[in-house]
Amino acid sequence: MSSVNPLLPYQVRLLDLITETPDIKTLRVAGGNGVPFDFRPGQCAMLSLPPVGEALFSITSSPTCTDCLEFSIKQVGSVSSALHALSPGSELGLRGPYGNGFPVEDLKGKDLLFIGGGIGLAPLRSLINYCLAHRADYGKVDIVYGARSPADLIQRVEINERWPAEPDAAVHLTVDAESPGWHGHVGFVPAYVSELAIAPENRVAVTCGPPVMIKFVLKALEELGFTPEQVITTLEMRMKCGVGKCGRCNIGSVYVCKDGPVFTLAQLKNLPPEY
Amino acid sequence: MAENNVDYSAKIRGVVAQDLLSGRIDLLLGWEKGHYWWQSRPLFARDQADLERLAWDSFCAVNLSRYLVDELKENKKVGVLLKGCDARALNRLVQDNMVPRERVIAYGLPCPGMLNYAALLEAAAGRKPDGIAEENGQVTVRGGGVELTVPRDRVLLDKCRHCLYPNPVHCDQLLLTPVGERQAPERFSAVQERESLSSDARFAYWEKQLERCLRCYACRQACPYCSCRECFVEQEQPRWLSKASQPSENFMFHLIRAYHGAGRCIDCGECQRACPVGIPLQELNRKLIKDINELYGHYEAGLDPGQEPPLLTYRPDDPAAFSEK
Amino acid sequence: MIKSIKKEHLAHLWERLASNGPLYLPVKEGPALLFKPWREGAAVDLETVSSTVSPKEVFLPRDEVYMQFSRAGQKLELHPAVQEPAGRLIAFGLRSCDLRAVELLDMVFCRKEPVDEPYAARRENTTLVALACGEPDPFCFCTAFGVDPVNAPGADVQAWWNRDDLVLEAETARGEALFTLAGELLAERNAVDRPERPATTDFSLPLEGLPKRLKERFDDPAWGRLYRSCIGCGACTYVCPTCHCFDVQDFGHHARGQRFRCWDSCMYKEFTVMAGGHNPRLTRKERVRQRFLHKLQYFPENYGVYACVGCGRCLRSCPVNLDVVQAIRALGGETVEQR
Amino acid sequence: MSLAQNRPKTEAATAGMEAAAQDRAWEPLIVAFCCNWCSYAGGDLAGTSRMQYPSNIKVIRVPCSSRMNPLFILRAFQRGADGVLVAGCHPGDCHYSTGNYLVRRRLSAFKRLIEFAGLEPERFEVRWISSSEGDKFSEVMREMTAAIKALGPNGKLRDGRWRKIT
Amino acid sequence: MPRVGVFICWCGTNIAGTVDIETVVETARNFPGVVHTADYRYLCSEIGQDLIKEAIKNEKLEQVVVGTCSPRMHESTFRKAVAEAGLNPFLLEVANLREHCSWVHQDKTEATAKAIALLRAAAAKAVLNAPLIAPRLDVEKRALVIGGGIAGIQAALDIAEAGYPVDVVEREPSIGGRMAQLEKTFPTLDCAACILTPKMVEAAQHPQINLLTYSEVEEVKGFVGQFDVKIRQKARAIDATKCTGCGVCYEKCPTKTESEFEMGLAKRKAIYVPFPQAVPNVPVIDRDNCLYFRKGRCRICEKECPPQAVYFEQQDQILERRYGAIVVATGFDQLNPVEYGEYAYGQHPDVLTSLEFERFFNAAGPTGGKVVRLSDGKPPRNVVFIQCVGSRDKARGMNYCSKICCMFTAKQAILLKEKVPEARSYVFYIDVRTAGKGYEEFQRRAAEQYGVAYLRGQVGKVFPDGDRLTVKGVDSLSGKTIEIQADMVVLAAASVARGDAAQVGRVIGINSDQYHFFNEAHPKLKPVETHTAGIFIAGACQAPKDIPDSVAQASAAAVKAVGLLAKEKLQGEACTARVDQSGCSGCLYCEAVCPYGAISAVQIEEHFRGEKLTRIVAEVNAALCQGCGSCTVACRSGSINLQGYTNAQILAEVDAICL
Repeated sequence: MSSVNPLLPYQVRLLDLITETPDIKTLRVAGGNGVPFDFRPGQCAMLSLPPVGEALFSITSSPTCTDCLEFSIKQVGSVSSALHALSPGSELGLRGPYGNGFPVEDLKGKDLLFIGGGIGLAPLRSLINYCLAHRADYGKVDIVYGARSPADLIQRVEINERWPAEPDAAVHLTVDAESPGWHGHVGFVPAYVSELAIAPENRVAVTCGPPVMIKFVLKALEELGFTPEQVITTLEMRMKCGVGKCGRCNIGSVYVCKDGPVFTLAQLKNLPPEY
Repeated sequence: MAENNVDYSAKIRGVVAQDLLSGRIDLLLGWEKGHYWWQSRPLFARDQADLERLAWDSFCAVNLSRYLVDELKENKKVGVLLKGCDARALNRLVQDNMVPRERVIAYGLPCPGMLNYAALLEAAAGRKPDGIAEENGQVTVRGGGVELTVPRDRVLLDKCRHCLYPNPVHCDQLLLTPVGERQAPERFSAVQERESLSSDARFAYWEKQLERCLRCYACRQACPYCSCRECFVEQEQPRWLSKASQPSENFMFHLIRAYHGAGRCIDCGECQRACPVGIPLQELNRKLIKDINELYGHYEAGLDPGQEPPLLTYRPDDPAAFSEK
Repeated sequence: MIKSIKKEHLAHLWERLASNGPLYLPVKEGPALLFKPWREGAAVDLETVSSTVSPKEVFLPRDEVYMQFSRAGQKLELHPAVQEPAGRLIAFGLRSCDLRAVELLDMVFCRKEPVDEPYAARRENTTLVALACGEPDPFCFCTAFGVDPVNAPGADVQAWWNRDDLVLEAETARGEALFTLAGELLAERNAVDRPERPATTDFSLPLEGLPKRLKERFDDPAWGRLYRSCIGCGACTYVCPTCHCFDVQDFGHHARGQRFRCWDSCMYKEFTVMAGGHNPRLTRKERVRQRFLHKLQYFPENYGVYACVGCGRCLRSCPVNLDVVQAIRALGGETVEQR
Repeated sequence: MSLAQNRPKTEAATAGMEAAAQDRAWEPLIVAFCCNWCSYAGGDLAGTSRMQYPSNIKVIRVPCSSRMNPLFILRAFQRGADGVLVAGCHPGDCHYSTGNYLVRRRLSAFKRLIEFAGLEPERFEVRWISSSEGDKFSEVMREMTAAIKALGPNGKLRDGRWRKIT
Repeated sequence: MPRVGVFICWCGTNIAGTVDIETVVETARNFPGVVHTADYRYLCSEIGQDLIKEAIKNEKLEQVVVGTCSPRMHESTFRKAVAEAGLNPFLLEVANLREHCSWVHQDKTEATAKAIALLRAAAAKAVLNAPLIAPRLDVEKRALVIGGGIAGIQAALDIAEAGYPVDVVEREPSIGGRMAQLEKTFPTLDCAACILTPKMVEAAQHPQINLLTYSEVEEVKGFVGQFDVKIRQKARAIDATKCTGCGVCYEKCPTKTESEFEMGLAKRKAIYVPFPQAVPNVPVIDRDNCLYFRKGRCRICEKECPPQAVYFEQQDQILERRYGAIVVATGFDQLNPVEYGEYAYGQHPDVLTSLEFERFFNAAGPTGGKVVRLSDGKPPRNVVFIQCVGSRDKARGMNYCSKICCMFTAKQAILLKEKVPEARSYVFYIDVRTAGKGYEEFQRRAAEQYGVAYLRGQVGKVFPDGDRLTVKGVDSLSGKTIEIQADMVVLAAASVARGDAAQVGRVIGINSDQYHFFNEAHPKLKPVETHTAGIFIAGACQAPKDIPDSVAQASAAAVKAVGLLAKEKLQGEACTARVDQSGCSGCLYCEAVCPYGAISAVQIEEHFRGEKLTRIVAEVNAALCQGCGSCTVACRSGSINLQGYTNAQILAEVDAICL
């Protein structure tokens, strides 16, 4: 038996470290020859920083971006803190990709509604840029994105300039509360979604954000007439192995690390509410 | 009296039933029979039907006090059956502000000491016992058509062998007549035996014992003094020790756990009873009890929640275990 | 091929078998019976049925280092931990339930992609000697899960007692290799009948259609009663032959260190806590339910077989006697136990 | 990673010898935790008075001996210290008035405990050294080093993995 | 990893001489997080500090490590420098490469290796440093002076003059202290009373000074700026507001007892003022000797007192006051030479200590100013002065020099000559030490003009022989044994700390040296400060001192106190304990061990499964916390941590040292 240990990471370099918000940074990493593996939007990878440890993060760059992988990471635990403290040029460990990713094939020809909150834009961004890169394959693209405050919005350039500039694409930004210098929409994401009342016909909604937001977004979408099959979300769980063996991230008999993190609402309804 | 039998269960049931049904308590913590005659497991009784299962026999070793911490989150008032050691455990938890005493009704059960299945097996000399009978300090083990009678003291759980307080040191209601003070053999004998060894021999002994530690933390989870919300073992920042089953890590865990019980351990022996691989953990705790008593005056944790634990206070003329020259 | 050896000569056999690699067998350590590499003077115990801790640690060690790292400035080096050649490994005296458990672990670590290399390597490298059970322990209920106490499929050698003889039958080439290694210590022997299949405790468990019933009863209040006595230790998971949850940790300092994986338990509250603090299995209730459902519903759904082998270790070791049988009885029957 | 390594081995029994073998000119490592106000100052005075003592002692400064968590002591032994010293103000002279009274109880209990676990008494010491006792400071350091040298390397409570990565 | 800068100081050759700076710097480059290293001849110098400041700016350093002398020496210097460069001052770690390394080791390789270890530990700790802000504390604008001797009086006057109220606590019925017992003072020979009394009066009359005589400090709590002090005002049994100081009471009092002021050489009454010039001039009833207090009858003083000031029922009063600063000036005792049997002290009435002898010259003294032998009342012819009794005496563990004896002996020899012209003085000495303005000249006068015979050597024994004393000694110059028939022997007994100095120090919260003299914070640079912020020392309680030194030190202490009182707010301790509420189980063991009562319980609300639960957790009052960290050990879950010395930091140091 000479197969390699699937838990073994390999070193990659941190090309750049972009500060998005006070507690979110985007890491740009690459191996010897650019992106070290093929992946689908929505997939994740394990970043290692010994002796601190490793943690799983969703890849926020699109497969169409070939010079590096991007991870937008919020500083919450020891690993993310250590990653934030890295300086460009430092090496770190990487393994992956993990998870099912978004069903990019099934989405072809469909109009898309992306609903993100805070750091939740990270996995969506991969898919958004993928779809925009294959513009012909996909219909209208609406992006609803919100955060606590303007300062907490990530990927400013894309949400403010690039995406709105794309054909048939609209970006709807909102922040939770009034804030000086903010002239855009104010209010929680779910409310905004209802407000925008985007029609469900031939549309798939893809959402990601804090659990509370998701909860109400799903409600909003249901009211707008989206069927569970039309709603896709991605989940987050504590993971160690990433390959469905360590026993942490299961919801019922499903392992988020390999069977997820992307689920349709229909699938979720079949799972115990342990997430 | 030195044994338990069904009458007592009935008697206890009678008393607590009133309180439970009258709503004086929302929940009663007691024991019920497990799969086997030698297993009595915790019972969480809310109504008469639950109480039907209540059992008090010589296998009710589990200390129920620790459940109070969580149960009081969901219940206003909880009744709990307490043996001698359990009563001191309750004091421990009260003193550590883990349990609001006023929301607990403590029913005292004088305890003749609980029996040890392994010891009974030995007593049965190879035969598979299918039950016991108790009378005047004797236990008769029935098995394979034969009956063997042994003195009760010989088949006690380790934790009960040196029990100093078989009768609850406090309770709201004493349900049975106190048991006579069992003459407790020197509880420090094992410690002294160990002390008489050379450093290397002692280390070899503990290395052998701790080597088999699984780090399942049953000792900690069963312990009335381990009431931390987050044990140092699990902390990430800083990481005091890893999950590796390295000998030194096992030492670290058990020495510090014992030390955290210094002046606090009520010597109930639940740690040792809970340990699936039978590490003589009580020895570590008793070593500390013995030394602190020698150095700083006699103190029994769990007797009086009002009394300051010895490591939280001092006398200017205290002796030291090191040279003060 | 069938051979045998007199009880009193076993010590020689151990010495011989241990000569070209670790020989794991049940050894008495204090009151516990553990699978450990044989050492001079080890108190081997082939009488007691089922060791305190299952032999899974032969293949899934309590902790194993699999990566080394070193860092100089910004440069980071990651490489697999060097394997010391362990020689051929022998696991002697596993019971039928243990064998079944190994098979279950294989499903997870070898038969499902990606293959877990450290586990697979160790499995590949190990000769398994199964020992038929005589008088079963009162905790044993393996027959409920269709395990045959005297016949262990998957073993390289099946052994059983015949009065004071230990009889061994080689089932595979590996088994025969073991015979060769034992050489003259094993006496030729013509076929001996396998021992009678003994009766284990019959809890008459409603296993038929259990997974489906449990799935429907995920939210049943019975879980709210069952979990209460759980004190949240990991004893059940660590003695269990099929529990295989693990954690990954680093040890070392900025410049050098190692990464290892080690046993972990779904009973621990930290097990599923996320960096942000959110915990999908917040209380003991969710954790107890997770453990039993994993054995009785999730594993069957994924692998088509129960992840319990009826070894009875949790019945023996749980400090508060909360075990898989309790769970099956409380929630698995035609109707749910009302208390 | 090896099978052998995964078995808890009687590390201590052999570690000492190993260490000694590895380095013929073995020198003990002694970690001394000194309270800022008395013992650390005593160390300073030893310095200003040029009172020589072996360089085996490495001092860690703590505000008060009552800051000494036994976990720090075990950590030092885990990481390969051959001896650990805690030094504080004389009882009664504590800068924080009562700290060292508590320490006397805490560390007396702890010292007895680790000795019970098999550590040689000489390997863990507590001493009271005032800011005016530079001579005592250097004396204690000399004595302790001598005692540990006599004992040889410590393997007990030591984490075998640490040496491998240092 | 924060960006760390490491700076190594040569300290001239102090460090560089024993530590291979180059190697250390080289190694430090590879410490985690280190992005900049530098070394300099004198890092504490202006240029050295600029070196650090510039590096902080240019290299964007986030943490600074210096390898220098002891942090107790220059930590504050470098904290300031770091702050000036815009970093939080607590983002600095000091590795003690001098006192703890280069000065105590000789082997360069060893010292270098250790320097690296210490530096590695400091760096490991530094990366975990967090910015800290010291709380700002109020200052109670009142000072307490303990001891009413010349030092205490001077300190009180200086503080009062600066405009701050001062309480002076004196345990005796009158202020004045030792100086009041002296007849004349060297080297000017002006009369002690003449210069002391005016000061006593000035103190008594100063609007800002409040004299608490016959009082003692019982408890000192709190901390710099806010010391809460309990003072016991012992009952005089006299109503001071009524007493006119006429003195009728003690004239009439029938009971006599030994006078402390006169060293037991004279008697005083049971109701008394210790000496005529006493301030305040209010008598005290000595309850141990007063007939009324002993037997319940007499009350003569009460009857005789014109203003009816006698007040037997008077009780001790406990005064509780808050002070911003405390000056300790509790003075000294003279050694009782009785255990020095060879000098026959206590065996013969004409063997005296110099302080006893001093009283002979005083007109109000036991002999009314006549120098005579107590044995027969005749003036002495030969008087032998024996120096260094209990000083510079290794054998008896009294190593120090009492400093003032050489001078007061010369003084007393001169005074003797003036009182008893025919008397001859012999002085046995080890060395004559006359460092001080005009001291040498004074001593020479004694020897040359007053014919005092200085004999270099030690006295072996003094034999009472008949009504005289035979003094046997060795002249260490000639080596000859000398024998002198003396009429009087005066012992220059050592100046020692007050008998209860250790106890007093404990109450006040300052520590003392092996002779129980109070410790200054630094022998050179902080001579009047103690290790306890806000408490200063003056006079002979710190070490033997003559009057000018005591007065000078008193003024110095006063300035320190004033400087403190003048502050609007004080910087509190920045390294304080902090509670992580999520981990705190509310057992409050931390509260039990906190010496400052800085920890208390608070109730917090938590959401559990949508339900609101309340629970108790510990809370630290940063203003009270002094940062000892005792609580962190009482906390088993490590939920209370000490900023600046966190668990993580100390572990990091241990790991680093063990690398």
